[in-house]
Amino acid sequence: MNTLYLYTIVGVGLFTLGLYALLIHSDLLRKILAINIMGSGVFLILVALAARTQGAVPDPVPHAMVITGIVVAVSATALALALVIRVRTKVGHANLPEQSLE
Amino acid sequence: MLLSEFFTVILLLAGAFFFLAGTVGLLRFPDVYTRLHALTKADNVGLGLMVLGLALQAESWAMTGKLILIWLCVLLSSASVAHLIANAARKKGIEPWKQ
Amino acid sequence: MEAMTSLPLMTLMQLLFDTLLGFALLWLGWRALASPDLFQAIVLFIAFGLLMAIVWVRLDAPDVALAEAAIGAGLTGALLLTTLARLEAKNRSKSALEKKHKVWLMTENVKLKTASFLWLMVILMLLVSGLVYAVLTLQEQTFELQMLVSKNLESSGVSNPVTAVLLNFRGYDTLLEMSVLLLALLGVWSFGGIPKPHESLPGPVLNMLSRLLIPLLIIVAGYFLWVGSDAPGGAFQGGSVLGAAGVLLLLVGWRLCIRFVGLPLRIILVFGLGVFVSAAVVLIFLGRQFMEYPPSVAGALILLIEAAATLSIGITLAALFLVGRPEFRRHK
Amino acid sequence: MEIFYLSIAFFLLLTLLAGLWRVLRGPTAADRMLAAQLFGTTAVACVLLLAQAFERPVLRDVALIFALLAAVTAIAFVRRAWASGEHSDAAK
Repeated sequence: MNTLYLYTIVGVGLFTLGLYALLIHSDLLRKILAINIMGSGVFLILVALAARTQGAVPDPVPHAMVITGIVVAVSATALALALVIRVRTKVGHANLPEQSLE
Repeated sequence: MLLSEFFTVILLLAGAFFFLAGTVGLLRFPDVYTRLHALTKADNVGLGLMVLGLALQAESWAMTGKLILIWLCVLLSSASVAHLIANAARKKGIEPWKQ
Repeated sequence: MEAMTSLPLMTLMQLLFDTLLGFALLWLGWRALASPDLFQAIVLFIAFGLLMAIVWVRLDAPDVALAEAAIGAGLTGALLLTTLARLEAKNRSKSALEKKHKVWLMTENVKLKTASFLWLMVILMLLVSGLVYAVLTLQEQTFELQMLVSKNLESSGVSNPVTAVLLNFRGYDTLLEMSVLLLALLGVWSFGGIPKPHESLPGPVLNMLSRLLIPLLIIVAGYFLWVGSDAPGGAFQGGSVLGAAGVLLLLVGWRLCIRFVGLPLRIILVFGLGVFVSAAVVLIFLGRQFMEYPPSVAGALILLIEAAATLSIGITLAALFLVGRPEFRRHK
Repeated sequence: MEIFYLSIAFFLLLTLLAGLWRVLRGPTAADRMLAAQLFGTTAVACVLLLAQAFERPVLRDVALIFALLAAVTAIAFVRRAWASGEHSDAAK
């Protein structure tokens, strides 16, 4: 047992935190932040698990996956932000409509 | 303990002190201009001392060069950004703090 | 790293450092998502990105740290701040306080609200416990994949295992990833023009700063491209740094000359993908598998592909930042 | 010596976290932004110390990127976020 598991658990925590915020907020920009934080959680789990080699060099395959993941995340974020601006020009605000549960 | 290690310890401690001073200034000073002053002075000198301390332990001249380059980059951007933020704040009409 | 240092004090210090960093990450993530002010949330998110890069350093993943540092420190922050400015410029009348912190589950019925909140909590708790159980009971590292990588590293043409995986062993990932970048750009462009932000001329300080920084950034991008074959670095890191240079240029107010906006820009955008695919296809005609590089020329091929990819990734990222298709004169 | 480097890095992380208070308090957007600027410099120092503590000189490249890109976010702030119109919590 070493501190790598600590980072894995932090990764799980970040993922859940992001998921919670993604569900609960109606503001679209905040939803994008939430998705990014979820993604960071997943990357953290992957890299922390890749480092579980006793003293040796970490496994390069998850590292490579995370690097592509980071670049894909930033391009998806850019697309989502452009979409938010578009929504704002069309609808006048960047929130989801208020939901009535009744 | 080697002499160079001794100097490294001294320089790193001094650098850490400047970082602490910068943070205290950031937290305690009354307005954006004074905070800028505290922060840019402190983190530039602090980082400079740290870079010097680490450069004493560097394994080659190229590494020393890279460390100095990093410091110069931070100096350049930090000084310019301080100016830009202060300028923007002044244009926004934020009054400097007066006793 | 843990195993190398047998000193208990060192282990203790590492544990302290990691615990602080882990809690800081969770706290920052929480505050960034919960803070009432959007600008504050974005600044916290930028700080979150900084700490993530430190975590990658701690986990001995320098390649990931480089990519995260370039994208987290340069691109994401600039993207978010610019978008926020655009959103706020649209309706200035509505104050921030009015629209502050609206959440879903807005209903007058308190009972219903509590009930749905409790349900959500229960589901999330189940999710957390399931995930924690899953990651903690994972069998100890099987070394198969890693063995495969290190065994075949010599034939890959590069000595940095991450670059070998990205460009050779799992080249499909990189190929598709670059297509995703292009698709994202196409998506952004398909939204049509977006009103340009009001821009003043850069003052002398900003002018000087950009004149010094941009050439340095381009040199550093080239440096990462070059060292990528046997040290941390490579197309993604170089491309991200190049993208940041582009973003800086755009922020200072520079725009692409109208003559180059049409076809030349598009050729550069698809250049990386094009070189990648044509190299793979040419190899088929030479009697090899798709993307199977012959070991003798693999190093040179990878460098060629990476150089093209760096250019394309950098320009695509900068174009994504611009939002909206750069205008060019249509021929009547 | 490694322990010393790591302790200093730990200390810097603590000052960084203390600086977060300014981000939460504001009051102006500029205050928040310059706190983020300080984090950038602190992260540079932190990464350099970690590189030294774990004897991985390649990690210095991460610090180099931080140093080069520290300005980009702040310039985006000055040129865009604060350039046009009133920000929600500007000018108190």
